[in-house]
Amino acid sequence: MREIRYLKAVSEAIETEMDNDPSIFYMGEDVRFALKGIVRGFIDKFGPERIIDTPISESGFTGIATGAAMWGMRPIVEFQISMFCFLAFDELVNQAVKWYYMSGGRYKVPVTYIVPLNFGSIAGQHSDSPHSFMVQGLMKTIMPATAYDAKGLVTSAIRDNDPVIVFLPAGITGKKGDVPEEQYTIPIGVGEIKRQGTDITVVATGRLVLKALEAAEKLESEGYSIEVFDPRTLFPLDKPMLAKSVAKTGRVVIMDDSTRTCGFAAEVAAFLSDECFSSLKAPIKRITRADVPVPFSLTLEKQVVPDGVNELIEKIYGILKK
Amino acid sequence: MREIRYLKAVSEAIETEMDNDPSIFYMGEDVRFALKGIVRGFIDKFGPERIIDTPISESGFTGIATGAAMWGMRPIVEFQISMFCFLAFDELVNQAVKWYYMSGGRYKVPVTYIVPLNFGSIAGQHSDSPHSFMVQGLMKTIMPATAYDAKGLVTSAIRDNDPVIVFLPAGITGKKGDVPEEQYTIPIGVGEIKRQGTDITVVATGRLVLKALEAAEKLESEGYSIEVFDPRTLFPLDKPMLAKSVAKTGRVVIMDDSTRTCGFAAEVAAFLSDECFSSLKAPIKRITRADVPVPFSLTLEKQVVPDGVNELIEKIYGILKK
Amino acid sequence: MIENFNKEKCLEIYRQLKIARRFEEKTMELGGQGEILGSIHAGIGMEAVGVGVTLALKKGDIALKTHRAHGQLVAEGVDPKYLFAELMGKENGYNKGLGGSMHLAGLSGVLGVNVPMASGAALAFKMKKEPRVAVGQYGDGAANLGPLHEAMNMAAIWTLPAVFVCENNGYAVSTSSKYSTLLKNLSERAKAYGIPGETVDGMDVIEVYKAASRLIERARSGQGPAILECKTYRYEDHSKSTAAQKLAYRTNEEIEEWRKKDPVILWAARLVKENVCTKEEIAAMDASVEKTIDEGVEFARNSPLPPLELAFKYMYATECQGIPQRGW
Amino acid sequence: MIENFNKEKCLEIYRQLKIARRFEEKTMELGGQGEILGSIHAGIGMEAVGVGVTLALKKGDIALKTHRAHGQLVAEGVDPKYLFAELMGKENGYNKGLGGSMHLAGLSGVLGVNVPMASGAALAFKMKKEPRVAVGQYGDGAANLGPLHEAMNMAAIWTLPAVFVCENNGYAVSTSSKYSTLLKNLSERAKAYGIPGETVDGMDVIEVYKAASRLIERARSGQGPAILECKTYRYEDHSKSTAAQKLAYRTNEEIEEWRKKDPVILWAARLVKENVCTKEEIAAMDASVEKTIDEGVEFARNSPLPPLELAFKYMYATECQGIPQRGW
Ligand SMILES: Cc1ncc(C[n+]2csc(CCOP(=O)(O)OP(=O)(O)O)c2C)c(N)n1
Ligand SMILES: Cc1ncc(C[n+]2csc(CCOP(=O)(O)OP(=O)(O)O)c2C)c(N)n1
Ligand SMILES: [Mg+2]
Ligand SMILES: [Mg+2]
Repeated sequence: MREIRYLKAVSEAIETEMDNDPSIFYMGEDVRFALKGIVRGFIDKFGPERIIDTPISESGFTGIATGAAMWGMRPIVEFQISMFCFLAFDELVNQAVKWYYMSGGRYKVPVTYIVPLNFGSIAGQHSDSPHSFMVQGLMKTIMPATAYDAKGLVTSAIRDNDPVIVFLPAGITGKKGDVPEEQYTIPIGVGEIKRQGTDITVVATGRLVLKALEAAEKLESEGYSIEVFDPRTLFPLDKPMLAKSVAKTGRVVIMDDSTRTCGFAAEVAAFLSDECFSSLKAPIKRITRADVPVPFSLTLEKQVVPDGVNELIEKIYGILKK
Repeated sequence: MREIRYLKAVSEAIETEMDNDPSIFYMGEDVRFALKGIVRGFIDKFGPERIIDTPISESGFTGIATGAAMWGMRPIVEFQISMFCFLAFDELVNQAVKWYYMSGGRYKVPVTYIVPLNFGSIAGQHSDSPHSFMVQGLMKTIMPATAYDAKGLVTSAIRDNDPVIVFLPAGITGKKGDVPEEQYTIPIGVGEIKRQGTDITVVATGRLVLKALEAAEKLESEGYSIEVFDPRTLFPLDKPMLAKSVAKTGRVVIMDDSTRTCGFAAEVAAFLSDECFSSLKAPIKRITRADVPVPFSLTLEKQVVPDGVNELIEKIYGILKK
Repeated sequence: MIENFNKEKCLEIYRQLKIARRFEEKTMELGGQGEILGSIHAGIGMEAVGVGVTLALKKGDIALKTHRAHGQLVAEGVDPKYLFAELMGKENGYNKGLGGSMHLAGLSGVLGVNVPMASGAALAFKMKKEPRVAVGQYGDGAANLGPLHEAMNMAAIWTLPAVFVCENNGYAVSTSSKYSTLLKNLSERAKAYGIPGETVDGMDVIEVYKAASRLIERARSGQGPAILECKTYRYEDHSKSTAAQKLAYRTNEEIEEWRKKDPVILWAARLVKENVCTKEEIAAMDASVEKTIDEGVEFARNSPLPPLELAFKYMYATECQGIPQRGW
Repeated sequence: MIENFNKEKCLEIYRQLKIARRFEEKTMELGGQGEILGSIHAGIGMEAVGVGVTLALKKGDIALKTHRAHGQLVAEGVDPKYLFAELMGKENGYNKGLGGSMHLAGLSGVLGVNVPMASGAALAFKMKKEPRVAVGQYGDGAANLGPLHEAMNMAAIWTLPAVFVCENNGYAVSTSSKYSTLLKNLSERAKAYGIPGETVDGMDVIEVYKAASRLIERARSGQGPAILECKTYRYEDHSKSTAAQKLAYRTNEEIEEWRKKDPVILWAARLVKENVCTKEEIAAMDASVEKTIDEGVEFARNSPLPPLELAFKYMYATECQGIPQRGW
């Protein structure tokens, strides 16, 4: 199969959907020039009617997307920087997520939000990975870890009749992977065991999936068998698949790149400590960001944002070497 | 000791602090007329310079409070309805919480936010209890359950040099309790065992603390000994006190009135399933709101918002009757 | 003839004004009796705005309304029985009992957001090349919200077929609009976006209709959005729940002054005075309105409560395994 | 004498313009070499705005700046060495290495929020009866943000001692301000709040200074806020990271046109032409500026990296048990 970059896979998914459905348009800041690289060349093909530059008005254009969706369009909204979720927070979790319910099924809000994540010496207000806020806000949330998953999940997101937010993890959107030419879908809410193992289940999200696989590889030579579970969709979480894995291994480390307190990893741990309690043979460990903003200095950033490999190996030793 | 209502206790705490510190002012929508009952009569005493009506501009006035705090004032900001946290989300978790850190200690943001909670046939956008978003956002978060705690905690909140958000739970702010006349503080981050017991620890927040006590009372006659832990401060959580309780009981139900996924209860469960794992004798159970907006119809609302007593008794039977 | 309206149309306008009024009065009454729960914001006194806008709409146009627009919904043609059923939390309510007064039929509980929503609808109409216009209504208080400002600017630069109607009733809860803006007319905000802004007497249904028509047709013809400010007044207190507090933010004299301009009474008087119809015809219309209202209430009363599972049914339009989760 | 400035002051203005320019040029240079990490937004070409505002401030006044204001900070008197140290992520950086370019010295990474922040500072000054004024700066792109609109309205109704300076450099990243507003001058937005709005040539330090002084003193005297729009231009691309993409949103001719109005060069030329000082004196000032810059860089280079615990030190001003939590 052909290899393409993760970002290209996202782009392909969007382009094909836009080819097939004239009600889809793409809006955001500086999207004509494809500043974030996602819709490169789209302006020539789809024109400024469907590739819409917005003024710097995050809350307003998120609300406009909601309105357009309620009246028949299927907008895709790009946030230039992740923190803009905060500026549009009401429009996301209090409007878009709630309208179908509050209206008793009268209004649908089929909007897809694309949020590129970033960190690395850009500090406090530019390094957030706000996906756990969206999970708490009950918005369907996906975070693909590979180019293949990205194409299939973004396609599903666009076709979904609810608001779906897509987080593109920092650092891996340039990575290549096998991706079919034809359009395909990966269902929202279905995870994947990215690696089979018997000693411990590592739940990892986004870029940390690759780190978990790397750590697992290293540990294999030491005789440890690590299972890596990638939920792919953070909300809803694929609980059956996770439960099955933990029934087998009995041990869990959860690795997620957002704040620790009330983050995605907390929800996973809470689920397991209730519904999989009898399978558990060891404390559930979390590897997350520290509960501080991301500091600017790289030296300090490494104290706050997990690299993924070393921290995981250490945690696994802590559990398995007892 | 004298008995006063919960809301009066909040009011007293604020009034006394305002008496003693001219840098404190109170702002929000319709506060001159004390629409929410918190600052009744304050306008006569403090005048419109310190009791400031704002236009309907939640994000803007939250930002103004931040600026005023950075330059020496100690604003108290009242949100008329809880959902306004969403409109000011960036100003709260991305600005107010982060400035001290991002500036390397240069700017302090001593703002207190007062958020009255509500539900009961007011539905989707008026019934949220967004405290878990603030906990995830790393803002110091308090939710007093009694008039006594309210006065002491609100006083601490106002004196704290960081932003602190105070949630006033629905339904209990009219309840009376013993409250000293003199000003006193209850430290932020310190919980309280509201009832001693040996069989199970119930972690409950806000109005659900009273429900937990009610359930515990009922169950006592059946021979069950229930410990009720009220964290009082949701962030930071008093982990040592909680751990001690669970070390004794080995069983836990967590009861919190916000969304289930990634809510406060999830964090408590995640903490326990890691650091108190060896104490646990049973799955950790959560009682929370359902993961939907609050429906209007009262019949339906009861399916979504826990009453507290019945759900808890049922969960406790489930755990202890095994 | 008034403004090219024949007798039938004039009477129909009266019916709309009257039923809007009676619907809200009945709602308040039922609220007082505890038959309707939750908060209710009545627009009694402001009917000329909603009805004037409704008259100016063509088929396919939409108006996204404020929290005070129960009456306007009825004037637009929604059968009161479904609205009463909604307000009583019944299964066959307009929103299946899930929304209630503050989220009725797409009215948001968050002030100001229907301006972005209406702009979005207008964008949809424009993209689909449909000759439709979207109206977004908001109060003098909501006028100060940032998202509304952002959306108006976008509507302006994209020449969207939208009209923004400011229902300036002088107050946001207890806060006078004389306090919350330095402007005499909130339509002057239009200058910030380079679009037209007009202010009219919002107690006069014909004035509202004329200005709204003009601006709506302007928008339809591709000339972009505009702001229409209607000066109006609410007789009732802010809401059912605030009324009990008896906040003294305005005087009885002020209320009485405005009552003299009552849009329902004055329209009836005008029709009779200008010999468009007789007093008896007005009375007959009143009776007919009353019947519709009463039937609506009866329908709602007799409607079943929703089944408990409904609480979990309309969360997602595309279902996924495992959600929504229950709380216990 | 130019505008009542004696020779010394005129040369000082030159020093400010020049050091602002050189600081940012050096920052870009060090960024290119990887000695400064992260994104850098240079305001090269826009120095007259920052320096003009700085000149208009009195002791105790504050100016909350944009992401392009490294140079203005230096012009204001912050020693470049602490800023370089910050940008290199060092312990003795201005923000202890925790903020970096985009959150430097109180500049927010979120556009527009310094308008509420400045309004808040102005409110504090007013409440404390201090004769201080707060300036909030923002770009033509940031002008479209709602929170900014909300705050300007509040500053207006509360008559706050604030001045809002719009640095209109024609673009927000690749988006022309001709696209994002229908207005010719963004100062016209002042009409939405009932406050004065003015537009000046933002390439002319004296024009900026004069207008800013007038509006700042107006604000100080209790007459409330105003908007001052400065038409200006950035020579560099939006940021270090976007430059690589070479987005063709503007022409080289346009850049060259604006370069002809270069505020640093023109000021030097004017001083010489009007016999305020000699070319040699300009050259001597250049050398002195260069020395300060070089020393600043050296200082930063020789500064230690922060201790690892610093990452957890400045989270809360009032400490509480158990926070901040580490991530693993
Ligand atoms: C964003 C937001 N802020 C505050 C409220 C609470 N609230 C509901 S109605 C109202 C007053 C609104 O005033 P206005 O916009 O003038 O409309 P009116 O009620 O006068 O019709 C307020 C403050 C809200 N619903 N949404
Ligand atoms: C609220 C917000 N939206 C978007 C951005 C990303 N961003 C940073 S600078 C910039 C352009 C800002 O344009 P303008 O306000 O004109 O200032 P300029 O960069 O031209 O000085 C954008 C879009 C941001 N930092 N904050
Ligand atoms: Mg009003
Ligand atoms: Mg600009």
